[in-house]
Amino acid sequence: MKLSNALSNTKNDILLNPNAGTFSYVLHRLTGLALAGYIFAHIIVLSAVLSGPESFTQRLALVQTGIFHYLEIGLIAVIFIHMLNGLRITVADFANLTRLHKTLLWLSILIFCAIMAVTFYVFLF
Amino acid sequence: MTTFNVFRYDPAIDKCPKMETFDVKNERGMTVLEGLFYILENLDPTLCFRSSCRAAICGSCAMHINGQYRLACRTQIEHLKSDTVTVRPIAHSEIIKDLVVDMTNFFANLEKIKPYIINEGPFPEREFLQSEGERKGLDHLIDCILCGCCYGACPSAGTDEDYLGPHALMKTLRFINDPRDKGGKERLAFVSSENGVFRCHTVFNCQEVCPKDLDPSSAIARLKMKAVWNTLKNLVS
Amino acid sequence: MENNTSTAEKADIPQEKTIAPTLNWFTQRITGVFLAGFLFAHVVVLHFLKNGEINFDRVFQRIHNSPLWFAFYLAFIIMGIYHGLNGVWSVIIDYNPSESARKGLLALLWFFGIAAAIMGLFVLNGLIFTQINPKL
Amino acid sequence: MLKHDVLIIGGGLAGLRAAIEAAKNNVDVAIVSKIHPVRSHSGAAQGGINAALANNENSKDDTPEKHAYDTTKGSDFLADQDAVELMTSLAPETIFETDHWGCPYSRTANGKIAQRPFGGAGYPRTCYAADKTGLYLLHTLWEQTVKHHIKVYEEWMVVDLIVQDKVCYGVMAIELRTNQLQPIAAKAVIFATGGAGRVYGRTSNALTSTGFGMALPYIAGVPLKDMEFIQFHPTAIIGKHILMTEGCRGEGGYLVNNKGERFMKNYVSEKIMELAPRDIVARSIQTEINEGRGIGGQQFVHLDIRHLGEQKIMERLPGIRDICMDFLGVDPIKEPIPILPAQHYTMGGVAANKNCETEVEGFYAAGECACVSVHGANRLGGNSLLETIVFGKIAGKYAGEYVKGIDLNTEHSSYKNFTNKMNGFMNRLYESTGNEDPYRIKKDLNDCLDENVGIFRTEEKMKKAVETVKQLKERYRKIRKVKKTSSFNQDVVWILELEGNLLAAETIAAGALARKESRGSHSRTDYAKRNDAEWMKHTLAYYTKEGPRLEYSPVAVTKFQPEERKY
Repeated sequence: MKLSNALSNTKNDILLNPNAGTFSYVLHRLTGLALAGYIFAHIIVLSAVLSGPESFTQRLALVQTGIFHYLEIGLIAVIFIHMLNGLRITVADFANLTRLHKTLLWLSILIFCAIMAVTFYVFLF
Repeated sequence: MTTFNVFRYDPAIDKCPKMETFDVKNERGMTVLEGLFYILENLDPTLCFRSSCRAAICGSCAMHINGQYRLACRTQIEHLKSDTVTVRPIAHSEIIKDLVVDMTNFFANLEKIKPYIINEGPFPEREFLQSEGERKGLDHLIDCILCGCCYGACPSAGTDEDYLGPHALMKTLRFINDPRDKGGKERLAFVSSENGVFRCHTVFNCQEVCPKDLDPSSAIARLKMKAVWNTLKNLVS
Repeated sequence: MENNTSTAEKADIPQEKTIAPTLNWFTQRITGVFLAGFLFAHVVVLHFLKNGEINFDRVFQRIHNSPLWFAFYLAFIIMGIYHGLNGVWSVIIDYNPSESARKGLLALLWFFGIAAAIMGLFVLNGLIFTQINPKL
Repeated sequence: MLKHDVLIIGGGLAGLRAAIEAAKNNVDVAIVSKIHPVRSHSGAAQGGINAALANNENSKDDTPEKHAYDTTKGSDFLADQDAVELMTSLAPETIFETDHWGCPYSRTANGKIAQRPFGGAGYPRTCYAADKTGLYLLHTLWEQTVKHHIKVYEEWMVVDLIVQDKVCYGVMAIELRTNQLQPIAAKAVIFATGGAGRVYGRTSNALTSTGFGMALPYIAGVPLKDMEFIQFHPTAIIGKHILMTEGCRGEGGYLVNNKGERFMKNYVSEKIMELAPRDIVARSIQTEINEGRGIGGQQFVHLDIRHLGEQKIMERLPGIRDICMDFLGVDPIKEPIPILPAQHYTMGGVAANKNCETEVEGFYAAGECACVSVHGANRLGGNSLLETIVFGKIAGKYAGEYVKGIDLNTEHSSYKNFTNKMNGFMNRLYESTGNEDPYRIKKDLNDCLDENVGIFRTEEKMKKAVETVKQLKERYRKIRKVKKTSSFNQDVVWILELEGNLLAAETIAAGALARKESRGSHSRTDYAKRNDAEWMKHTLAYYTKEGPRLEYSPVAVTKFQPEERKY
């Protein structure tokens, strides 16, 4: 199958199957790719330590102020979306709880909301 | 009156598909399939769709109806709770005409898993004796009518036509679970390959759309675990 | 026309070919579960418990002299990079690239993975064994 | 030119079984089917398949001979007893074979194939796999054809049978995908195209069971036998006419009228009740309705299986429950099912002997489209699946052997003649100047047969039916123009099949009108008694342009002398 066809199929599949499984699948993919990219960014940021503690502290100060401070909330959201969904499908596969996948999804959403509440509290107040 | 938005495409004439609108006189209890026949018989005899048993057992009339893959014969218009019925063909297969798609690949994938009992005998003089427990292991796995809803809804099937698909994987478990079948190892190896169970990303769309309310997701999950233990065992020994 | 042939034909897929997909999937799940634990601890420790600016001292004080934290981050780096790139690989093969594209992409992932791992180890090393901070 | 040794038309149970058997002879076998084999209507069969396996505690002394007796009695002694005996004696081994191929039959406590009681049978003899026996059998046989790499022409529609001087040379077929018409040459052709249920409007049959497969040999000179015997299944859900298996009653379900009374006790003995043969139960239900004891404005009666309990229903009748929930919104665990009789089976069909051979050399027929005459005037539940696999096997065997001594000459004049003839026919369709709507004709035909050749028949109504069908045939000649398309022209398919509908209907109506007695499913109010002296004979309908020419042939009687049919 040509890549363009495959990509357009993916797009159509998302549009034609508007259900919980599709949304969590798409989110899982997107957050996964974002996090894979973030690992590299993170290592590059931290690599400032190689030029000494001062430059490390400076670099970290830079990425913790202004817009970056708020982006970090987003980062935590992305991490937990990927993590909770990953745990959910692992549990479904390993324990054969496929019939409960929606219940598990609601459970994940609940945990996610709790974590985000804490995050907002910590970051904004 | 119900408005039908029907996907129309004749590859020989049309450059690209279009949606065509028909007004269908809706009687109580009318199904989407009957609606399509109403169009064929009264409004446009060139409309194409497959149908046979009209009792949700042959699997001919699977299509995408109002946001989900369903069997047209089993879907009553009033249950859709909408003034419009939008009908599209099953995805991931080449469109032959209108709602009729080429299911060659769907069946080719099924044939790849050797969908028959692998057992060259000797056979007992009468039937095989099978305990109730052994027979229970086949429950639901054998009920698949091969309509193609799950295949159309599966995003993995959309990106790679070599992915076996939920239908073929569920059939595999049916044979692995059958004590009459002697091909268990071979089957497990086959579904552990790149195009097999591990291409499944646990999206649950197959379970969501199955018109017979089967659970291919569960079959795939069970196959995954079997495949993992089998591989680990082979690596250790 | 083939009739009454033995169907106990040899397996179409040799055993070796099944190992990579199976292990890729399995290790992805296992590392995923571990990473979930690590990341949770990491986020809680760095952001939730003691909020405020993260600087060298704070990180250094925690990791220096603690073999446990060292092991924690060592595993974190390796598993994180593996999990991330393995995930990217599974997205790539979903789109069924040609044999040559597949080889190239795989090499690229290995290259980035190893580079990132080395870099990560240097950073970890830097965070622990940089010259002793005079303030301590 | 495409050519094969044995060409099988129809991918249902009989066709698949014939293909598997013919392939054993090391000959080139192919199946032509207008739908994919797993879409065949055999898959809709629910209840089970009869064989004297004696697996049930209550059937310890069951034998194929007793099975043959029940079948013959059920047929109201019109069945050919030699064929019946052949079928019942081959039944056990044929079923064991499907078990070896993996058919997932339900099991008894000691691991054998489970059997349930069915109408008209002296013992619990019907082997079942929940209530989807047909589906599982169909998939099992299809799997075998995959295993044997049998070629399937999928979505090819056979539009004519090439017969010249009483020898069959193959078929003309349209590949629906490309709309191409071409001959397929074959040394032997087996028709396994199923029934003609869609002649009626109120039918449990698939939309594809149009009788076209009976009409083609009929035009080619093979007579249709016993077409007037149409089985009405007692229990089909109202509105959609989808079948509720006889297994519902086999498992212990009740039939109840508006007084809440199990009315079957008024028609048969207390011992049999709901498990009388289908013709009797269907007539009883119709009588209840006619005499004002129906429910819901005298439209239906109730099939009540609530007392079986949820566990038994979910285990043995899950498909029934699904159908009720999907199509009626009724949960049979909690509510009774509204049912009425609907056309279900054509006992008649292409006249074939017990080797499935016909009057045309090299042409065989098996399954519902054939009339080997094992069902006579009324088929017992569970015997149709048995007929398909037993006579499918026999047809495959004899056809496979027959082709060994035959040379296939693809230069034979018949191919050219028939191609020209069929092309001419198609062009007339594409260039027609008429204005008759084919779907209107179909509707009128359905209404006519529902009304006039139903469960209870009278001289007057059947005369009307014969007349109406004649008029409809006239109208069919003036059909509107068909739009030519490059692929999958469904309109053409329906229009061609309408001709099959009409021809099947004319043999049904004519045969029924001529038969002045009541026998099995053919029940006349003006001749209410069976008349063995004059009418214990098969009807043979030969095609003529004006309408069917009826002849009669004797019934083969071996062990069982006709007696009064009492249950």
